Amino acid sequence: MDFSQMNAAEQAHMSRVIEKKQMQDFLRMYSNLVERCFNSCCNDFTSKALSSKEEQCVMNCTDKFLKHSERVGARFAEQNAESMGAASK
Amino acid sequence: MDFSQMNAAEQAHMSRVIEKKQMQDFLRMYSNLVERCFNSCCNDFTSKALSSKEEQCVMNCTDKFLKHSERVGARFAEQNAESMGAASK
Amino acid sequence: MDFSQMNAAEQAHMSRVIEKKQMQDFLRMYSNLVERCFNSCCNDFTSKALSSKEEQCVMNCTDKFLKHSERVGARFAEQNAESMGAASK
Amino acid sequence: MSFLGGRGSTPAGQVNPERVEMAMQELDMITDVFNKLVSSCHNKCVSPRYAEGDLNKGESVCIDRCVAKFFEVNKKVGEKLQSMGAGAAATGATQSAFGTL
Amino acid sequence: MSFLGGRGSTPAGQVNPERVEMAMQELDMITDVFNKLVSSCHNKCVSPRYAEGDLNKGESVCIDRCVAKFFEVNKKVGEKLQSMGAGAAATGATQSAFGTL
Amino acid sequence: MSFLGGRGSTPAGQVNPERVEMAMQELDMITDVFNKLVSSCHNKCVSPRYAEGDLNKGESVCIDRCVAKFFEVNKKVGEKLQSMGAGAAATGATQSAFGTL
Repeated sequence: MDFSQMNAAEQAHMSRVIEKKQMQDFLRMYSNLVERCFNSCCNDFTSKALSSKEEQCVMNCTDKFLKHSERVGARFAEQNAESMGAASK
Repeated sequence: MDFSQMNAAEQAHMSRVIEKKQMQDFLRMYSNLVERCFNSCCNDFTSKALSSKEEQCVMNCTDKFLKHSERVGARFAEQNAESMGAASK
Repeated sequence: MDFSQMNAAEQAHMSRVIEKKQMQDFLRMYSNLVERCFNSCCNDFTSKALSSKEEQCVMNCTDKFLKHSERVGARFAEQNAESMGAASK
Repeated sequence: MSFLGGRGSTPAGQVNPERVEMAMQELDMITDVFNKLVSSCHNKCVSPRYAEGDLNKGESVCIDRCVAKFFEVNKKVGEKLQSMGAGAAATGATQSAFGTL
Repeated sequence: MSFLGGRGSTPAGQVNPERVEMAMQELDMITDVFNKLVSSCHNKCVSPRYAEGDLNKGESVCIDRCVAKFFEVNKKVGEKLQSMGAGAAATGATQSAFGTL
Repeated sequence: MSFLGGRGSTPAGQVNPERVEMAMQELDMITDVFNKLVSSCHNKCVSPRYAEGDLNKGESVCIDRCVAKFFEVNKKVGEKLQSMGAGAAATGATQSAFGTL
Protein backbone atom coordinates (compact mmCIF):
# COMPACT_ATOMS: atom_id res chain seq x y z
CA MET A 1 0.00 0.00 0.00
CA ASP A 2 1.31 3.35 -1.01
CA PHE A 3 1.02 6.24 1.41
CA SER A 4 3.53 8.46 -0.39
CA GLN A 5 0.76 10.59 -1.92
CA MET A 6 -0.48 11.44 1.56
CA ASN A 7 0.61 14.54 3.43
CA ALA A 8 2.02 14.41 6.96
CA ALA A 9 -1.33 14.99 8.68
CA GLU A 10 -2.94 12.24 6.68
CA GLN A 11 -0.11 9.81 7.40
CA ALA A 12 -0.34 10.54 11.12
CA HIS A 13 -4.08 10.00 11.00
CA MET A 14 -3.64 6.70 9.15
CA SER A 15 -1.09 5.55 11.73
CA ARG A 16 -3.59 6.01 14.54
CA VAL A 17 -6.32 4.31 12.55
CA ILE A 18 -4.07 1.37 11.68
CA GLU A 19 -3.03 0.98 15.30
CA LYS A 20 -6.66 0.74 16.34
CA LYS A 21 -7.35 -1.69 13.54
CA GLN A 22 -4.48 -3.92 14.62
CA MET A 23 -6.04 -4.17 18.07
CA GLN A 24 -9.35 -5.16 16.52
CA ASP A 25 -7.65 -7.66 14.22
CA PHE A 26 -5.88 -9.17 17.17
CA LEU A 27 -9.12 -9.59 19.11
CA ARG A 28 -10.82 -11.11 16.10
CA MET A 29 -7.93 -13.50 15.58
CA TYR A 30 -8.11 -14.46 19.25
CA SER A 31 -11.78 -15.40 19.08
CA ASN A 32 -11.30 -17.23 15.77
CA LEU A 33 -8.49 -19.21 17.33
CA VAL A 34 -10.60 -20.16 20.34
CA GLU A 35 -13.42 -21.25 18.06
CA ARG A 36 -11.13 -23.25 15.77
CA CYS A 37 -9.24 -25.04 18.53
CA PHE A 38 -12.37 -25.70 20.54
CA ASN A 39 -14.07 -27.21 17.51
CA SER A 40 -11.09 -29.37 16.60
CA CYS A 41 -10.11 -30.51 20.09
CA CYS A 42 -13.30 -30.81 22.16
CA ASN A 43 -15.70 -33.57 21.22
CA ASP A 44 -16.47 -35.19 24.53
CA PHE A 45 -19.13 -33.55 26.68
CA THR A 46 -19.47 -36.20 29.36
CA SER A 47 -17.50 -33.83 31.58
CA LYS A 48 -17.26 -30.07 31.83
CA ALA A 49 -13.54 -30.08 32.60
CA LEU A 50 -10.93 -30.01 29.85
CA SER A 51 -9.12 -33.38 29.79
CA SER A 52 -5.33 -33.30 29.66
CA LYS A 53 -5.51 -34.67 26.14
CA GLU A 54 -7.87 -31.90 25.07
CA GLU A 55 -5.69 -29.30 26.76
CA GLN A 56 -2.61 -30.55 24.93
CA CYS A 57 -4.52 -30.42 21.66
CA VAL A 58 -5.59 -26.81 22.34
CA MET A 59 -2.00 -25.79 23.12
CA ASN A 60 -0.67 -27.42 19.94
CA CYS A 61 -3.53 -25.98 17.91
CA THR A 62 -2.76 -22.45 19.14
CA ASP A 63 0.94 -22.88 18.59
CA LYS A 64 0.52 -24.30 15.13
CA PHE A 65 -2.03 -21.73 14.07
CA LEU A 66 0.26 -18.86 15.04
CA LYS A 67 3.18 -20.41 13.17
CA HIS A 68 0.92 -21.00 10.20
CA SER A 69 -0.29 -17.39 10.33
CA GLU A 70 3.24 -16.10 10.51
CA ARG A 71 4.34 -18.19 7.55
CA VAL A 72 1.36 -17.12 5.47
CA GLY A 73 2.08 -13.50 6.45
CA ALA A 74 5.67 -13.78 5.24
CA ARG A 75 4.65 -15.32 1.88
CA PHE A 76 1.84 -12.76 1.57
CA ALA A 77 4.28 -9.90 2.00
CA GLU A 78 6.60 -11.37 -0.66
CA GLN A 79 3.77 -11.86 -3.13
CA ASN A 80 2.48 -8.36 -2.44
CA ALA A 81 5.92 -6.90 -3.04
CA GLU A 82 6.18 -8.87 -6.31
CA SER A 83 2.75 -7.70 -7.49
CA MET A 84 3.69 -4.11 -6.79
CA GLY A 85 7.00 -4.47 -8.54
CA ALA A 86 5.19 -5.91 -11.56
CA ALA A 87 2.55 -3.18 -11.46
CA SER A 88 5.05 -0.33 -11.42
CA LYS A 89 7.01 -1.64 -14.42
CA MET B 1 -18.16 -5.12 31.95
CA ASP B 2 -17.43 -2.33 34.35
CA PHE B 3 -18.88 1.09 33.66
CA SER B 4 -18.27 2.43 37.16
CA GLN B 5 -15.28 4.47 36.02
CA MET B 6 -17.47 6.33 33.53
CA ASN B 7 -19.16 9.60 34.34
CA ALA B 8 -22.90 10.16 33.87
CA ALA B 9 -22.60 11.59 30.35
CA GLU B 10 -20.51 8.65 29.25
CA GLN B 11 -22.88 6.13 30.77
CA ALA B 12 -25.84 7.78 29.03
CA HIS B 13 -23.94 7.72 25.75
CA MET B 14 -23.08 4.03 26.21
CA SER B 15 -26.73 3.23 26.94
CA ARG B 16 -27.80 4.69 23.60
CA VAL B 17 -24.98 2.92 21.79
CA ILE B 18 -25.82 -0.40 23.42
CA GLU B 19 -29.48 -0.03 22.55
CA LYS B 20 -28.57 0.47 18.90
CA LYS B 21 -26.20 -2.48 19.04
CA GLN B 22 -28.90 -4.72 20.48
CA MET B 23 -31.09 -3.91 17.48
CA GLN B 24 -28.25 -4.81 15.13
CA ASP B 25 -27.52 -8.00 17.06
CA PHE B 26 -31.16 -8.96 16.87
CA LEU B 27 -31.25 -8.45 13.11
CA ARG B 28 -28.05 -10.43 12.69
CA MET B 29 -29.42 -13.24 14.84
CA TYR B 30 -32.60 -13.24 12.76
CA SER B 31 -30.77 -13.70 9.49
CA ASN B 32 -28.46 -16.33 11.00
CA LEU B 33 -31.50 -18.20 12.22
CA VAL B 34 -33.15 -18.10 8.81
CA GLU B 35 -29.96 -19.36 7.20
CA ARG B 36 -29.45 -22.14 9.74
CA CYS B 37 -33.03 -23.42 9.67
CA PHE B 38 -33.28 -23.15 5.90
CA ASN B 39 -30.06 -25.13 5.48
CA SER B 40 -31.11 -27.83 7.95
CA CYS B 41 -34.74 -28.17 6.92
CA CYS B 42 -34.96 -27.54 3.17
CA ASN B 43 -33.39 -30.09 0.90
CA ASP B 44 -36.06 -30.73 -1.66
CA PHE B 45 -36.32 -28.30 -4.53
CA THR B 46 -38.84 -30.14 -6.69
CA SER B 47 -41.36 -27.56 -5.47
CA LYS B 48 -41.12 -23.91 -4.49
CA ALA B 49 -43.64 -24.20 -1.66
CA LEU B 50 -42.59 -25.17 1.83
CA SER B 51 -43.95 -28.66 2.63
CA SER B 52 -45.74 -29.11 5.96
CA LYS B 53 -42.84 -31.27 7.10
CA GLU B 54 -40.34 -28.55 6.22
CA GLU B 55 -42.47 -25.93 7.91
CA GLN B 56 -42.65 -27.98 11.11
CA CYS B 57 -38.88 -28.41 11.00
CA VAL B 58 -38.37 -24.65 10.62
CA MET B 59 -40.68 -23.93 13.58
CA ASN B 60 -38.88 -26.45 15.79
CA CYS B 61 -35.50 -25.20 14.63
CA THR B 62 -36.39 -21.62 15.53
CA ASP B 63 -37.85 -22.65 18.87
CA LYS B 64 -34.89 -24.81 19.76
CA PHE B 65 -32.33 -22.27 18.67
CA LEU B 66 -33.86 -19.56 20.86
CA LYS B 67 -33.98 -21.90 23.85
CA HIS B 68 -30.39 -22.89 23.15
CA SER B 69 -29.35 -19.25 22.91
CA GLU B 70 -31.09 -18.41 26.15
CA ARG B 71 -29.43 -21.30 27.97
CA VAL B 72 -26.00 -20.40 26.62
CA GLY B 73 -26.64 -16.77 27.63
CA ALA B 74 -27.46 -17.81 31.19
CA ARG B 75 -24.32 -19.97 31.50
CA PHE B 76 -22.26 -17.23 29.83
CA ALA B 77 -23.43 -14.69 32.42
CA GLU B 78 -22.54 -17.05 35.26
CA GLN B 79 -19.09 -17.76 33.87
CA ASN B 80 -18.51 -14.06 33.27
CA ALA B 81 -19.51 -13.27 36.85
CA GLU B 82 -17.14 -15.99 38.09
CA SER B 83 -14.25 -14.70 35.98
CA MET B 84 -14.77 -11.20 37.30
CA GLY B 85 -14.99 -12.43 40.88
CA ALA B 86 -11.73 -14.32 40.37
CA ALA B 87 -10.08 -11.31 38.72
CA SER B 88 -10.98 -8.88 41.52
CA LYS B 89 -9.61 -11.14 44.28
CA MET C 1 -37.00 0.16 0.57
CA ASP C 2 -38.98 3.33 0.73
CA PHE C 3 -37.17 6.64 0.59
CA SER C 4 -40.24 8.71 -0.18
CA GLN C 5 -40.44 9.98 3.40
CA MET C 6 -36.96 11.44 3.08
CA ASN C 7 -36.29 15.02 2.05
CA ALA C 8 -33.96 15.92 -0.81
CA ALA C 9 -30.90 16.39 1.39
CA GLU C 10 -31.44 13.01 3.01
CA GLN C 11 -31.94 11.29 -0.33
CA ALA C 12 -28.73 12.84 -1.66
CA HIS C 13 -26.89 11.72 1.44
CA MET C 14 -28.26 8.17 1.11
CA SER C 15 -27.19 8.07 -2.55
CA ARG C 16 -23.60 8.79 -1.60
CA VAL C 17 -23.72 6.27 1.24
CA ILE C 18 -25.21 3.59 -1.01
CA GLU C 19 -22.58 4.21 -3.67
CA LYS C 20 -19.84 3.67 -1.08
CA LYS C 21 -21.58 0.57 0.18
CA GLN C 22 -21.80 -0.88 -3.32
CA MET C 23 -18.04 -0.54 -3.63
CA GLN C 24 -17.58 -2.37 -0.33
CA ASP C 25 -20.08 -5.03 -1.34
CA PHE C 26 -18.24 -5.52 -4.60
CA LEU C 27 -14.89 -5.97 -2.82
CA ARG C 28 -16.44 -8.39 -0.35
CA MET C 29 -18.02 -10.37 -3.18
CA TYR C 30 -14.65 -10.46 -4.95
CA SER C 31 -12.84 -11.95 -1.97
CA ASN C 32 -15.69 -14.41 -1.30
CA LEU C 33 -15.49 -15.51 -4.91
CA VAL C 34 -11.73 -16.04 -4.73
CA GLU C 35 -12.15 -18.06 -1.54
CA ARG C 36 -14.99 -20.17 -2.93
CA CYS C 37 -13.34 -20.94 -6.26
CA PHE C 38 -9.96 -21.59 -4.68
CA ASN C 39 -11.51 -24.00 -2.20
CA SER C 40 -13.49 -25.85 -4.87
CA CYS C 41 -10.84 -25.97 -7.58
CA CYS C 42 -7.44 -26.26 -5.89
CA ASN C 43 -6.69 -29.48 -4.10
CA ASP C 44 -3.26 -30.37 -5.36
CA PHE C 45 -0.30 -28.70 -3.67
CA THR C 46 2.51 -30.65 -5.27
CA SER C 47 3.13 -27.56 -7.39
CA LYS C 48 2.70 -23.86 -6.78
CA ALA C 49 1.53 -23.12 -10.30
CA LEU C 50 -2.13 -23.31 -11.24
CA SER C 51 -2.66 -26.29 -13.60
CA SER C 52 -4.68 -25.68 -16.77
CA LYS C 53 -7.43 -27.85 -15.31
CA GLU C 54 -7.52 -25.78 -12.13
CA GLU C 55 -7.50 -22.57 -14.13
CA GLN C 56 -10.45 -23.73 -16.22
CA CYS C 57 -12.29 -24.67 -13.05
CA VAL C 58 -11.66 -21.21 -11.56
CA MET C 59 -12.92 -19.50 -14.72
CA ASN C 60 -16.08 -21.60 -14.80
CA CYS C 61 -16.59 -21.13 -11.08
CA THR C 62 -16.38 -17.34 -11.43
CA ASP C 63 -18.64 -17.33 -14.44
CA LYS C 64 -21.22 -19.56 -12.84
CA PHE C 65 -21.19 -17.73 -9.53
CA LEU C 66 -21.88 -14.40 -11.23
CA LYS C 67 -24.73 -15.89 -13.24
CA HIS C 68 -26.06 -17.47 -10.08
CA SER C 69 -25.82 -14.16 -8.22
CA GLU C 70 -27.59 -12.34 -11.01
CA ARG C 71 -30.42 -14.88 -11.10
CA VAL C 72 -30.83 -14.78 -7.33
CA GLY C 73 -30.82 -10.98 -7.49
CA ALA C 74 -33.62 -10.99 -10.07
CA ARG C 75 -35.78 -13.39 -8.04
CA PHE C 76 -34.97 -11.44 -4.86
CA ALA C 77 -36.19 -8.21 -6.45
CA GLU C 78 -39.43 -9.89 -7.56
CA GLN C 79 -40.08 -11.36 -4.13
CA ASN C 80 -39.30 -8.03 -2.47
CA ALA C 81 -41.72 -6.26 -4.78
CA GLU C 82 -44.38 -8.86 -3.97
CA SER C 83 -43.83 -8.54 -0.21
CA MET C 84 -44.14 -4.78 -0.44
CA GLY C 85 -47.28 -5.02 -2.56
CA ALA C 86 -48.76 -7.40 0.03
CA ALA C 87 -47.71 -5.16 2.91
CA SER C 88 -49.27 -2.02 1.47
CA LYS C 89 -52.64 -3.66 0.85
CA MET D 1 -38.83 -7.43 5.29
CA SER D 2 -39.18 -3.78 6.16
CA PHE D 3 -39.99 -3.59 9.84
CA LEU D 4 -37.88 -0.57 10.68
CA GLY D 5 -40.26 2.38 10.47
CA GLY D 6 -39.38 6.06 10.25
CA ARG D 7 -40.11 8.56 13.00
CA GLY D 8 -41.49 11.98 12.19
CA SER D 9 -40.08 14.32 9.53
CA THR D 10 -37.28 16.84 9.20
CA PRO D 11 -37.25 20.29 7.61
CA ALA D 12 -36.23 20.09 3.95
CA GLY D 13 -32.54 20.72 3.38
CA GLN D 14 -31.40 19.12 6.62
CA VAL D 15 -30.30 15.55 7.20
CA ASN D 16 -31.89 13.76 10.14
CA PRO D 17 -29.06 11.52 11.31
CA GLU D 18 -31.42 9.13 13.08
CA ARG D 19 -33.47 8.54 9.97
CA VAL D 20 -30.40 8.05 7.81
CA GLU D 21 -28.96 5.63 10.31
CA MET D 22 -32.16 3.60 10.33
CA ALA D 23 -32.12 3.42 6.55
CA MET D 24 -28.48 2.28 6.78
CA GLN D 25 -29.38 -0.44 9.27
CA GLU D 26 -32.11 -1.67 6.95
CA LEU D 27 -29.70 -1.58 4.03
CA ASP D 28 -27.10 -3.57 5.96
CA MET D 29 -29.70 -6.11 6.90
CA ILE D 30 -30.94 -6.57 3.34
CA THR D 31 -27.38 -7.02 2.12
CA ASP D 32 -26.72 -9.56 4.85
CA VAL D 33 -29.86 -11.53 3.96
CA PHE D 34 -29.07 -11.36 0.26
CA ASN D 35 -25.54 -12.68 0.79
CA LYS D 36 -26.85 -15.57 2.88
CA LEU D 37 -29.45 -16.30 0.22
CA VAL D 38 -26.82 -16.35 -2.53
CA SER D 39 -24.57 -18.61 -0.53
CA SER D 40 -27.31 -21.01 0.65
CA CYS D 41 -28.83 -21.46 -2.80
CA HIS D 42 -25.39 -21.88 -4.36
CA ASN D 43 -24.69 -24.69 -1.90
CA LYS D 44 -28.10 -26.27 -2.51
CA CYS D 45 -28.28 -25.97 -6.30
CA VAL D 46 -24.91 -25.49 -7.98
CA SER D 47 -22.56 -28.43 -8.40
CA PRO D 48 -19.03 -27.52 -7.27
CA ARG D 49 -17.43 -29.43 -10.12
CA TYR D 50 -17.57 -26.45 -12.47
CA ALA D 51 -17.40 -28.41 -15.71
CA GLU D 52 -18.97 -25.43 -17.51
CA GLY D 53 -19.53 -21.72 -16.89
CA ASP D 54 -23.26 -21.61 -17.56
CA LEU D 55 -26.06 -22.55 -15.23
CA ASN D 56 -27.77 -25.63 -16.64
CA LYS D 57 -31.55 -26.03 -16.75
CA GLY D 58 -31.72 -28.06 -13.53
CA GLU D 59 -29.61 -25.55 -11.63
CA SER D 60 -31.68 -22.61 -12.88
CA VAL D 61 -34.99 -24.16 -11.84
CA CYS D 62 -33.53 -25.15 -8.49
CA ILE D 63 -32.33 -21.58 -7.86
CA ASP D 64 -35.76 -20.10 -8.54
CA ARG D 65 -37.42 -22.49 -6.11
CA CYS D 66 -34.65 -22.06 -3.60
CA VAL D 67 -35.14 -18.29 -3.46
CA ALA D 68 -38.89 -18.68 -3.05
CA LYS D 69 -38.43 -21.21 -0.24
CA PHE D 70 -35.85 -19.05 1.50
CA PHE D 71 -38.33 -16.17 1.54
CA GLU D 72 -40.98 -18.45 3.01
CA VAL D 73 -38.60 -19.57 5.72
CA ASN D 74 -37.68 -15.93 6.36
CA LYS D 75 -41.37 -15.12 6.81
CA LYS D 76 -42.08 -18.09 9.08
CA VAL D 77 -39.09 -17.35 11.29
CA GLY D 78 -40.07 -13.67 11.48
CA GLU D 79 -43.63 -14.55 12.51
CA LYS D 80 -42.37 -17.01 15.10
CA LEU D 81 -39.98 -14.44 16.57
CA GLN D 82 -42.74 -11.84 16.79
CA SER D 83 -45.15 -14.28 18.42
CA MET D 84 -42.52 -15.11 21.02
CA GLY D 85 -41.62 -11.49 21.65
CA ALA D 86 -38.09 -12.66 21.05
CA GLY D 87 -35.05 -10.49 21.00
CA ALA D 88 -34.49 -11.35 24.63
CA ALA D 89 -32.86 -14.69 23.92
CA ALA D 90 -31.06 -13.27 20.95
CA THR D 91 -29.20 -10.46 22.56
CA GLY D 92 -27.95 -12.74 25.27
CA ALA D 93 -24.36 -11.54 25.24
CA THR D 94 -25.18 -7.89 25.52
CA GLN D 95 -27.76 -8.60 28.16
CA SER D 96 -25.66 -10.83 30.32
CA ALA D 97 -22.51 -8.75 30.06
CA PHE D 98 -24.21 -5.40 30.53
CA GLY D 99 -27.11 -6.27 32.78
CA THR D 100 -25.91 -3.75 35.34
CA LEU D 101 -26.06 -0.68 33.19
CA MET E 1 -12.27 -11.63 29.44
CA SER E 2 -11.83 -7.97 30.26
CA PHE E 3 -8.29 -7.06 29.34
CA LEU E 4 -8.98 -3.66 27.87
CA GLY E 5 -8.46 -1.26 30.75
CA GLY E 6 -9.54 2.36 31.02
CA ARG E 7 -7.12 5.30 31.05
CA GLY E 8 -7.56 8.19 33.46
CA SER E 9 -10.83 10.03 33.99
CA THR E 10 -12.81 12.84 32.35
CA PRO E 11 -14.64 15.78 33.90
CA ALA E 12 -18.26 14.89 34.65
CA GLY E 13 -20.66 15.94 31.90
CA GLN E 14 -18.21 15.33 29.07
CA VAL E 15 -17.80 12.23 26.96
CA ASN E 16 -14.26 10.95 26.54
CA PRO E 17 -14.39 9.49 23.01
CA GLU E 18 -11.39 7.27 23.64
CA ARG E 19 -12.94 5.65 26.67
CA VAL E 20 -16.27 5.15 24.92
CA GLU E 21 -14.52 3.63 21.93
CA MET E 22 -12.66 1.20 24.17
CA ALA E 23 -15.88 0.15 25.82
CA MET E 24 -17.36 -0.34 22.33
CA GLN E 25 -14.42 -2.50 21.29
CA GLU E 26 -14.88 -4.63 24.37
CA LEU E 27 -18.60 -4.87 23.68
CA ASP E 28 -17.97 -5.93 20.09
CA MET E 29 -15.52 -8.55 21.25
CA ILE E 30 -17.89 -10.01 23.81
CA THR E 31 -20.65 -10.20 21.22
CA ASP E 32 -18.30 -11.90 18.79
CA VAL E 33 -17.25 -14.48 21.39
CA PHE E 34 -20.84 -15.07 22.45
CA ASN E 35 -21.97 -15.67 18.89
CA LYS E 36 -19.16 -18.14 18.33
CA LEU E 37 -20.04 -19.87 21.58
CA VAL E 38 -23.70 -20.18 20.61
CA SER E 39 -22.81 -21.52 17.20
CA SER E 40 -20.12 -23.96 18.40
CA CYS E 41 -22.26 -25.45 21.18
CA HIS E 42 -25.24 -25.69 18.85
CA ASN E 43 -23.13 -27.71 16.43
CA LYS E 44 -21.75 -29.89 19.22
CA CYS E 45 -24.94 -30.50 21.21
CA VAL E 46 -28.13 -29.93 19.21
CA SER E 47 -29.27 -32.49 16.67
CA PRO E 48 -30.19 -30.82 13.35
CA ARG E 49 -33.20 -33.09 12.84
CA TYR E 50 -35.53 -30.79 14.78
CA ALA E 51 -38.14 -33.40 15.66
CA GLU E 52 -39.29 -31.18 18.54
CA GLY E 53 -38.94 -27.57 19.67
CA ASP E 54 -37.66 -28.21 23.18
CA LEU E 55 -34.14 -28.98 24.26
CA ASN E 56 -34.10 -32.52 25.61
CA LYS E 57 -32.25 -33.51 28.78
CA GLY E 58 -29.15 -34.73 26.96
CA GLU E 59 -28.88 -31.56 24.90
CA SER E 60 -29.32 -29.34 27.96
CA VAL E 61 -26.57 -31.08 29.92
CA CYS E 62 -24.31 -31.04 26.88
CA ILE E 63 -24.84 -27.27 26.45
CA ASP E 64 -23.89 -26.54 30.07
CA ARG E 65 -20.67 -28.52 29.76
CA CYS E 66 -19.96 -27.08 26.34
CA VAL E 67 -20.10 -23.51 27.65
CA ALA E 68 -17.81 -24.37 30.56
CA LYS E 69 -15.32 -26.05 28.24
CA PHE E 70 -15.39 -23.18 25.77
CA PHE E 71 -14.49 -20.78 28.59
CA GLU E 72 -11.61 -23.03 29.61
CA VAL E 73 -10.33 -23.11 26.04
CA ASN E 74 -10.71 -19.33 25.87
CA LYS E 75 -8.59 -19.00 28.99
CA LYS E 76 -5.90 -21.43 27.82
CA VAL E 77 -5.59 -19.75 24.45
CA GLY E 78 -5.41 -16.33 26.11
CA GLU E 79 -2.63 -17.47 28.43
CA LYS E 80 -0.75 -19.02 25.55
CA LEU E 81 -1.02 -15.85 23.49
CA GLN E 82 0.22 -13.73 26.36
CA SER E 83 3.14 -16.06 27.05
CA MET E 84 4.15 -15.83 23.40
CA GLY E 85 3.76 -12.08 23.24
CA ALA E 86 1.64 -12.80 20.23
CA GLY E 87 -0.19 -10.28 18.15
CA ALA E 88 2.75 -10.22 15.80
CA ALA E 89 1.75 -13.35 13.94
CA ALA E 90 -1.88 -12.41 14.13
CA THR E 91 -1.77 -9.04 12.50
CA GLY E 92 0.20 -10.41 9.61
CA ALA E 93 -1.80 -8.70 6.87
CA THR E 94 -1.60 -5.25 8.36
CA GLN E 95 2.04 -5.72 9.13
CA SER E 96 3.10 -7.03 5.79
CA ALA E 97 1.01 -4.63 3.75
CA PHE E 98 1.84 -1.56 5.79
CA GLY E 99 5.32 -2.31 6.99
CA THR E 100 6.60 0.86 5.43
CA LEU E 101 4.43 3.29 7.32
CA MET F 1 -4.28 -5.92 -5.49
CA SER F 2 -4.31 -2.15 -5.32
CA PHE F 3 -6.99 -0.95 -7.68
CA LEU F 4 -8.31 1.86 -5.57
CA GLY F 5 -6.50 4.96 -6.76
CA GLY F 6 -6.24 8.33 -5.03
CA ARG F 7 -7.81 11.52 -6.37
CA GLY F 8 -5.91 14.78 -6.38
CA SER F 9 -4.00 16.18 -3.43
CA THR F 10 -4.72 18.18 -0.29
CA PRO F 11 -2.85 21.09 1.30
CA ALA F 12 -0.27 19.83 3.81
CA GLY F 13 -1.54 19.83 7.38
CA GLN F 14 -5.10 18.95 6.46
CA VAL F 15 -6.70 15.54 6.32
CA ASN F 16 -8.67 14.77 3.19
CA PRO F 17 -11.44 12.52 4.56
CA GLU F 18 -12.13 10.96 1.17
CA ARG F 19 -8.54 9.89 0.70
CA VAL F 20 -8.30 8.50 4.22
CA GLU F 21 -11.53 6.59 3.73
CA MET F 22 -10.24 5.07 0.51
CA ALA F 23 -7.08 3.95 2.25
CA MET F 24 -9.24 2.44 4.99
CA GLN F 25 -11.34 0.56 2.44
CA GLU F 26 -8.20 -0.84 0.88
CA LEU F 27 -6.90 -1.78 4.32
CA ASP F 28 -10.14 -3.55 5.18
CA MET F 29 -10.02 -5.42 1.92
CA ILE F 30 -6.44 -6.58 2.39
CA THR F 31 -7.26 -7.78 5.90
CA ASP F 32 -10.29 -9.62 4.61
CA VAL F 33 -8.26 -11.33 1.86
CA PHE F 34 -5.48 -12.19 4.28
CA ASN F 35 -7.89 -13.78 6.75
CA LYS F 36 -9.44 -15.86 4.00
CA LEU F 37 -5.99 -16.89 2.83
CA VAL F 38 -4.96 -17.97 6.33
CA SER F 39 -8.15 -19.93 6.81
CA SER F 40 -8.14 -21.58 3.36
CA CYS F 41 -4.51 -22.67 3.54
CA HIS F 42 -4.98 -23.91 7.09
CA ASN F 43 -7.85 -26.10 5.91
CA LYS F 44 -5.85 -27.33 2.90
CA CYS F 45 -2.48 -27.92 4.56
CA VAL F 46 -2.67 -28.33 8.34
CA SER F 47 -3.95 -31.56 9.85
CA PRO F 48 -6.54 -30.87 12.57
CA ARG F 49 -5.19 -33.62 14.82
CA TYR F 50 -2.66 -31.30 16.47
CA ALA F 51 -0.27 -34.00 17.66
CA GLU F 52 2.48 -31.38 17.84
CA GLY F 53 2.82 -27.60 17.94
CA ASP F 54 5.26 -27.17 15.06
CA LEU F 55 4.55 -27.13 11.38
CA ASN F 56 6.13 -30.21 9.87
CA LYS F 57 8.05 -30.15 6.58
CA GLY F 58 5.10 -31.28 4.47
CA GLU F 59 2.79 -28.68 5.97
CA SER F 60 5.33 -25.89 5.47
CA VAL F 61 5.87 -26.69 1.80
CA CYS F 62 2.13 -27.02 1.28
CA ILE F 63 1.53 -23.58 2.86
CA ASP F 64 4.05 -21.89 0.55
CA ARG F 65 2.46 -23.37 -2.54
CA CYS F 66 -1.02 -22.70 -1.21
CA VAL F 67 -0.30 -18.98 -0.81
CA ALA F 68 1.16 -18.77 -4.32
CA LYS F 69 -1.85 -20.56 -5.81
CA PHE F 70 -4.29 -18.39 -3.89
CA PHE F 71 -2.65 -15.30 -5.37
CA GLU F 72 -2.92 -16.79 -8.85
CA VAL F 73 -6.60 -17.49 -8.31
CA ASN F 74 -7.05 -13.96 -6.97
CA LYS F 75 -5.47 -12.60 -10.15
CA LYS F 76 -7.51 -14.80 -12.51
CA VAL F 77 -10.77 -13.93 -10.79
CA GLY F 78 -9.89 -10.22 -10.86
CA GLU F 79 -9.13 -10.36 -14.59
CA LYS F 80 -12.34 -12.25 -15.27
CA LEU F 81 -14.39 -9.71 -13.29
CA GLN F 82 -12.81 -6.83 -15.17
CA SER F 83 -13.37 -8.47 -18.55
CA MET F 84 -17.04 -8.95 -17.66
CA GLY F 85 -17.49 -5.43 -16.35
CA ALA F 86 -18.92 -7.15 -13.32
CA GLY F 87 -20.11 -5.50 -10.18
CA ALA F 88 -23.60 -5.54 -11.56
CA ALA F 89 -24.30 -9.14 -10.61
CA ALA F 90 -22.43 -8.73 -7.38
CA THR F 91 -24.29 -5.84 -5.90
CA GLY F 92 -27.59 -7.51 -6.58
CA ALA F 93 -29.15 -6.84 -3.20
CA THR F 94 -28.42 -3.17 -3.19
CA GLN F 95 -29.52 -2.85 -6.77
CA SER F 96 -32.75 -4.75 -6.46
CA ALA F 97 -33.75 -3.21 -3.15
CA PHE F 98 -32.81 0.33 -4.05
CA GLY F 99 -33.41 0.41 -7.76
CA THR F 100 -35.80 3.31 -7.38
CA LEU F 101 -33.42 5.75 -5.80
